[in-house]
Amino acid sequence: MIDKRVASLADAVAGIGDGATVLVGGFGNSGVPVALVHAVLELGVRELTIVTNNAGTGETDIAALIRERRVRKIICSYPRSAGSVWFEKFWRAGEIELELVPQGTLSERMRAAGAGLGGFFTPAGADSPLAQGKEVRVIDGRKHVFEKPLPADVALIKADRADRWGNLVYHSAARNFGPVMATAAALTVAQVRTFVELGELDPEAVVTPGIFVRRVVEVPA
Amino acid sequence: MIDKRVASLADAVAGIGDGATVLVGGFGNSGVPVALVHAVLELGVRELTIVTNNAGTGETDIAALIRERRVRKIICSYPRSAGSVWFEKFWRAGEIELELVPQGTLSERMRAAGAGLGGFFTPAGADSPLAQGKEVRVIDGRKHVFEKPLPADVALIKADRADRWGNLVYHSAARNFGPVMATAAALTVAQVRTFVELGELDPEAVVTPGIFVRRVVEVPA
Amino acid sequence: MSGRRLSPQEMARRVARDIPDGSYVNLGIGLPTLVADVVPPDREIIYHSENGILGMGPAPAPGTGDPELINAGKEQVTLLPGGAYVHHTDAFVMMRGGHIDITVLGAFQVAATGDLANWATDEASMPPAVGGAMDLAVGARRVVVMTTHTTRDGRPKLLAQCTYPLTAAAVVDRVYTDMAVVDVTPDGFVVRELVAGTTPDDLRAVTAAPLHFAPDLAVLVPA
Amino acid sequence: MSGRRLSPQEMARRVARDIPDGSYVNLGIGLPTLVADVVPPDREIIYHSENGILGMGPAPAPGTGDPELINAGKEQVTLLPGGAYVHHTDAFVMMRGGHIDITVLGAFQVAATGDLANWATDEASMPPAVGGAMDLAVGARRVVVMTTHTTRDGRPKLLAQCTYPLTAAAVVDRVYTDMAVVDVTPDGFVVRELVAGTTPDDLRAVTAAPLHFAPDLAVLVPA
Repeated sequence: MIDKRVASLADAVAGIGDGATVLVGGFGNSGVPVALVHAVLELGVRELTIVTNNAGTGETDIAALIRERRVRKIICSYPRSAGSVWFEKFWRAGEIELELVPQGTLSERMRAAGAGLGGFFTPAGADSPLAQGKEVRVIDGRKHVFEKPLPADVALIKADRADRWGNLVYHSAARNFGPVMATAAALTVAQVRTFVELGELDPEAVVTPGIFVRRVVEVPA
Repeated sequence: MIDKRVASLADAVAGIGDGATVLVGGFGNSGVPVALVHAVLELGVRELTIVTNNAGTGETDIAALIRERRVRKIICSYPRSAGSVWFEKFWRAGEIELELVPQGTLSERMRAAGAGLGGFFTPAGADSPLAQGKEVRVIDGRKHVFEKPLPADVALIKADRADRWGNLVYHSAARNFGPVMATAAALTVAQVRTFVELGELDPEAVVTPGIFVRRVVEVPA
Repeated sequence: MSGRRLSPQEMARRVARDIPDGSYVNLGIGLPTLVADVVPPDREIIYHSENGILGMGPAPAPGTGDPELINAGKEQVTLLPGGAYVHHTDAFVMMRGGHIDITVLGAFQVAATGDLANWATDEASMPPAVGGAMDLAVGARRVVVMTTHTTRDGRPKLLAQCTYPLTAAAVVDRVYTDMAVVDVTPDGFVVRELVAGTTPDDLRAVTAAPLHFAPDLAVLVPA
Repeated sequence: MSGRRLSPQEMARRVARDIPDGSYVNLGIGLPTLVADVVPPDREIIYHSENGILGMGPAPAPGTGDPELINAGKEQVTLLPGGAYVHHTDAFVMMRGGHIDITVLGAFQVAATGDLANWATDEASMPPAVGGAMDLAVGARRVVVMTTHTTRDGRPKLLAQCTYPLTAAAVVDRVYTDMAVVDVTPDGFVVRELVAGTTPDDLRAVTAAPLHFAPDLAVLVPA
């Protein structure tokens, strides 16, 4: 029998190791799997590469990981937010590496990894310094830059409901990076507001099919 | 006010011209927009390039278009089915061009067109004769073939319900190529079983947002 | 001495006037978000947000908001009837794939060639941040910029060539400033409208690129 | 004189034995579809269909079917509780992206290198057709082939090199035939099981590639 539900946050993040590449869902404060990120903090792993849209604000979740010196590198589109003080401090000190990626390219690179593609050409950023060192090709008269897949060891995402097969539905704009990150990691873990029985989710409305999810843990809102 | 509903099948296909590239949804007999294809037949346009998974069976829809010599070229993954007699007859006679594309590459090429990408590398078919004449590149130790976007003038798809903004939901496995085709064409037309009021579709469960749809026409099942 | 500058709301109203009924629109963060509040009520506009919202509505009434329903600027918004949630990758399919009719972006610099610089300055003390700007700039059918004509310290933002790192080359169709409406054409900048009281020479004095003036140059009356 | 050949159902039962509980499985059209009916009932297997079904169930009871709910072979199927519909592109993300644990495919030819030919013969009178075979062959974590050991007219299907156009190179992990279970290894074909009554020489006589026999070669007893 398939049962992807785990009983604790510790079980949810078990096995994540030093040096892992970890995708973390969320856009601003919407859809961030805060409890999972804190469980990774508890786990004590180091030298992480974090892939996420923003670089954390205040003292919680990604900002806490950075503050506690667990993050070697961050791959993101928009690290500069009000309150992203820990990232900025370490970045200025040269103690955290930043790979800046246009937001659409960030999600598309994760999609390519999840979809088994070897890379793609996008016009986004082709005229910018972010294309430096990358292959640039004119296709149909327009400059495109070649971007590689971005696979990961782990994805930590937040959804609304899950069943024991790991099927997920989300809540409003908290959906954001969850569906694509789920496809791109070897180990996808979702924190959800509530578990439901198998068959309760409308098969026409499942957003992330369980095939992309390894573990689900309940974290009531 | 936005209202994408049209009153007749003739209105739904108005403006499609000779030589158009037309995406036609469906897999086998599931999800085929039969009424729209017949409306295109009525329209009398010629020299069409049809992009679809199968090459039509029996005497209806795509088979009828082929029989009436409206199709110059077909781009598909699986033209050989029980009953695909018209396609086979014209193909043997050299009167219809066939571009054979692996099924995943077919949908991915349409996605690339809809997503504004310049093309992608896929391992599918890289070792096969279908890669002949295409760029083959070893990425991470594996052969990949470069595939280009497949944009179209028109997409004809079948959905279950639509509102006046053109939001669509589908019915079971009839969903198949509809969502990706909707993104890849300049003019996307959906035949739906029924219209619903704006706001009746669950915003968490809309499969094709109206931004990808230009016209919807009601064709009760 | 030129005429007075438009207020942000006046600029927003001018931009809104050009957005046709039925458009799919993405508003950049900052000044452009003001446009949503001033579109004439007889027009039905569908707003897109890069984080996965199509059919975005105004800010919620106090105390009624959904904290996870936010726009690209991380402010709470609502969803209109007919709206839909999509995931990030699909939101960017819309942006990069030519499905957004109009995007209104802010800018640090716009060149007479249509080059846009709106993501990084030459200030090295702040980490760079790009967000969705590059995808929008290359992908929207029409890219318009809404910006003050000069920086806070009076330097021109409309230039012969951008000096800041580019967001994208040759993408801007029109610039709405607090002094003028300026089209980007194959011949460079063509001024279509000047704010009442501002002369062509006034505008030239704060623009670092050649300016052409449309034969039917109109007066931009603040509304 | 070799032992009798397995029936299709017996082959299917042998394949099914190796599918672990909890697997995501795609069954190719033809022979492989038989596997779904013979998986031991204590295992929960999630079947994927390329046309956008995850959690596919058996054929519907007569008269209860949904005509648009079909599998890759265009036969009516059902959806299990917990199943979900996805669109075609997402169905192929699952296939090509390494998310399917096991795919069971038919074959015209399999080479000792793991090359697979299962989409085109050298017959020029029929139009070529490929479907999802190439995506599955490169994308599933484990690719196994289920096929008769020889063609209808007795020619070997297991070869040193394929003569038909390839579906994909070096992808097949194991071949289940009506005579044997054969692994593809860096050393070529290694026979793991032989049907009762069939000798190594019997198998060599109908195989056009060198065969190694596992030290623990087992007897395949039809079940």
